Amino acid sequence: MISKKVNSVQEALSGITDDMIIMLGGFGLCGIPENSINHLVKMGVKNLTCISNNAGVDDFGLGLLLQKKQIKKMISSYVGENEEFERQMLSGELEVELIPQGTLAERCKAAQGGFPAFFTPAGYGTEVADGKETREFNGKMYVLETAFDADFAIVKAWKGDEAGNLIFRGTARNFNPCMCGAAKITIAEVEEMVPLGGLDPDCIHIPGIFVQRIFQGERYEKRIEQRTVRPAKTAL
Amino acid sequence: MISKKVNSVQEALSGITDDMIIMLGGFGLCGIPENSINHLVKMGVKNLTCISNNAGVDDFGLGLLLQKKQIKKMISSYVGENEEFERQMLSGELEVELIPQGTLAERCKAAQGGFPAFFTPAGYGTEVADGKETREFNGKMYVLETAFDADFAIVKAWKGDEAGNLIFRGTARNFNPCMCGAAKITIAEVEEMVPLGGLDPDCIHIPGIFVQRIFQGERYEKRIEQRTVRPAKTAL
Amino acid sequence: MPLDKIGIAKRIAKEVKDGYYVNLGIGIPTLVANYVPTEINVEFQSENGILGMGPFPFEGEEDPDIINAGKQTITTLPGASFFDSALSFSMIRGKHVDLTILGAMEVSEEGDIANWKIPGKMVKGMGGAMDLVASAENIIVAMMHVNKAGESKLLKKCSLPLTGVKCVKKIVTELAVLEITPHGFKLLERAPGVSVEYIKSVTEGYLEVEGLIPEMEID
Amino acid sequence: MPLDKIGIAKRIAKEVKDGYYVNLGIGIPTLVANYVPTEINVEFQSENGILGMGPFPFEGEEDPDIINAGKQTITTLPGASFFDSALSFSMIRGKHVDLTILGAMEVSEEGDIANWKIPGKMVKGMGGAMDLVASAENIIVAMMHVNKAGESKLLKKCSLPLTGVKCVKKIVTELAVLEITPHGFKLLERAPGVSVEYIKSVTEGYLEVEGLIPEMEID
Repeated sequence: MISKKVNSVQEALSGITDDMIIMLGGFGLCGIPENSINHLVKMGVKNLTCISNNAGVDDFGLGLLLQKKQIKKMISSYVGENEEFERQMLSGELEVELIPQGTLAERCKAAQGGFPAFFTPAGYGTEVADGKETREFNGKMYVLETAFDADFAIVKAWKGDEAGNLIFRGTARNFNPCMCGAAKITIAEVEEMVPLGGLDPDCIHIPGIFVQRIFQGERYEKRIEQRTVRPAKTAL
Repeated sequence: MISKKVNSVQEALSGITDDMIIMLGGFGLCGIPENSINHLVKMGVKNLTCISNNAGVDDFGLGLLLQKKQIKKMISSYVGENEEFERQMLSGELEVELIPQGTLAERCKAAQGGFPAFFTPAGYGTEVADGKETREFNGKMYVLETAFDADFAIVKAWKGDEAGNLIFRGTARNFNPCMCGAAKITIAEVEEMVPLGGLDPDCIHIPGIFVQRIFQGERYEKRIEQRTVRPAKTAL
Repeated sequence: MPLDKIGIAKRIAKEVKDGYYVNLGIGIPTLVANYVPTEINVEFQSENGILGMGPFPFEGEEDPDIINAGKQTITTLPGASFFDSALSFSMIRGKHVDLTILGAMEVSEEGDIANWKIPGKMVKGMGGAMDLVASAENIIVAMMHVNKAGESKLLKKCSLPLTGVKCVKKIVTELAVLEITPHGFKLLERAPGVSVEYIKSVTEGYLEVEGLIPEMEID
Repeated sequence: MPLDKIGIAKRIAKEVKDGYYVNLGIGIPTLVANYVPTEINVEFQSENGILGMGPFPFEGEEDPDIINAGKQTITTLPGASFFDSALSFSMIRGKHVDLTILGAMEVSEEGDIANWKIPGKMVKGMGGAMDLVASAENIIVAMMHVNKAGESKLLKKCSLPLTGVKCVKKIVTELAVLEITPHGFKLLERAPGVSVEYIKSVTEGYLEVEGLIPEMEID
């Protein structure tokens, strides 16, 4: 077994420097690598290009990096719910590239799987297709999209082992598995490190081969963006 | 919940007729839809085009359909270990299209996911690329491959529920998940139907949306092709 | 009388057929789930990675790891499954989702839709909308017939940047149910008490009116 | 004396470095697993969908659902995982597998490889070989230096249909260890007692010999 375990977020994130392209898992605030993001703030690395479906909120997630102006460019599908983001974007301080969500996921998968490019229907006839090759297959039009090329992928899983095997929980899965192995180095932070053999080989979502470093996050806030509930059940 | 459960292999395979294109899961004899193959023999449908990584052995798996000359064309990556296959191929009775294994898997995934085509490095510079578009990306050459277009996909899973959710076991997983939803109709045979809610939503390999019909196979032989063992452990 | 948002949701709920997998956009579409008759078997997919979505959780049972694409806490029903974003969009792109219901800023008589960007304003992004409209065979748009300035949002051509081309099948507004045909918007139903003439007056694109147009039945 | 198959496997085992993920082809490559020193941490991937392969099962413990790409019954080690064929080839195509060891019928001095088809004979298929050779950055070929007729299999150009182009990095035969360089085959080591002259005589492609060529160390 090849051990990927590192003992701290410091060690996990070593090698990340200014101007790099970083993929980060998560959908909204769900399944984001909280501990790594907090540490990127501490490291103070600048001019980052972040590939992430969303950009966090003002005081959580990628919003923390935005506040410190560490991000040069965001590549996302949806960036609402963030005032500082809006300010930086409108003032031109922040570059933003918006990509259809399915295309974002697949450009990660393409990088993970060694496909340089694929045709997708998403965005045909819209400004997303501007400057891209389009082609008809069986009477329908498609756009050629290419694999991402990132330096680091930082993902968050529920459980992991030292072989780098990962299991995700609920919709905190989202983009995380797609980003594993989609960058030169993949860092996974997990809520719980389990002993080797503690994960059922049939239930592993991401085999360790896609992960270079794994560590247990110190603390998870797991903030909820939209708390929607029904009235509590009452005893009969 | 939308129920996909049918009560017999007859009902499950209804609608399969001569000249159709059928995908079948399995690697060697591991994870093949045994009950469905046996029933295809009984149905006597002819001139089938079968997309399957392998072609079974003489007296098991797809070899049974070959014996009855029900297959017009095989699309596979490896077809050894089958004398009747060899005879039909050399005599010209059987058409054979050989495809790199990873390309075979991905042409299924492309069909499943609505991608008409993708670039892959496999086969560049070989006869597999003859007549296909090739293109350079970042200094390396790739071949354009297209999604399959099949009438039925028949897969074999370990456990399933009436919503069509599937879980596979060990390396019997192989091509099965890739073929789910990759044809107009997907039929899943399972070793065990479990009650709704009996599968952990985090551990489902294939969500029911990719499956149109599911049934519990009557009997599984699960023949081993190469029985390789170490001497038995002996008591101390 | 024009419908309110709940009225629109109720009318769209009638389009949901037994056995459908349905993806609901944010806003009015989300409300549709509440009005699908219980005898109709339907499963809701949310593109962030869940199939078999249930209602909101009981207070105190919210799970931050279980949300929908609107980032709302939700629950799962028996038979539900979780999956990653790539497989989620394979469901969508691969036409495994039977019905997509989403909002729009503008729709053209050819079925083009614009719902993600207003030039000069803060753009939040298209999210999954471009994948959904480029793939779904059955797209129903829930929208207001006119904007706040009283101008038609059912146009000959969209003025805003497009989300997708020639993809919308049906539109339900506070005034009418319309279908996109090769000729343009075909009026199918009108809101109770709303005249065909009025609908015509607030529809900039070509409006096809054939015979008597029935009132919508809601409830 | 030329090596036997086990000798070739033992020599190739020395190429396996700590931390490698390795894919082994059928035949001699499969034997390599037996000779990797235990202090070297390595995981074996088989393209039918397993990472972390262990030895053959004890008699009576064979599981028909757990096989390798050679269709042999195998076991798993702690930390193993199963996955589908698409993800398996994403590992291969995406260069996550560090070392691929496979057999060949012919290799050219440019690193082309032919190992799947002999025209006029029954063709069994390329299996995963074309994906492996098109992707892997580190490909070692285990092969016999000459065919049964005594003809060289290390050629200027392959005569058989190709499996992949310019991909082979290293070759271990019963006679020699060779590297593919821009100039051709570079002789690195020779089998114990086998002369450089002899190797030259059975190598049709350009053979680069620089300085003294050491004998292979095995065991």
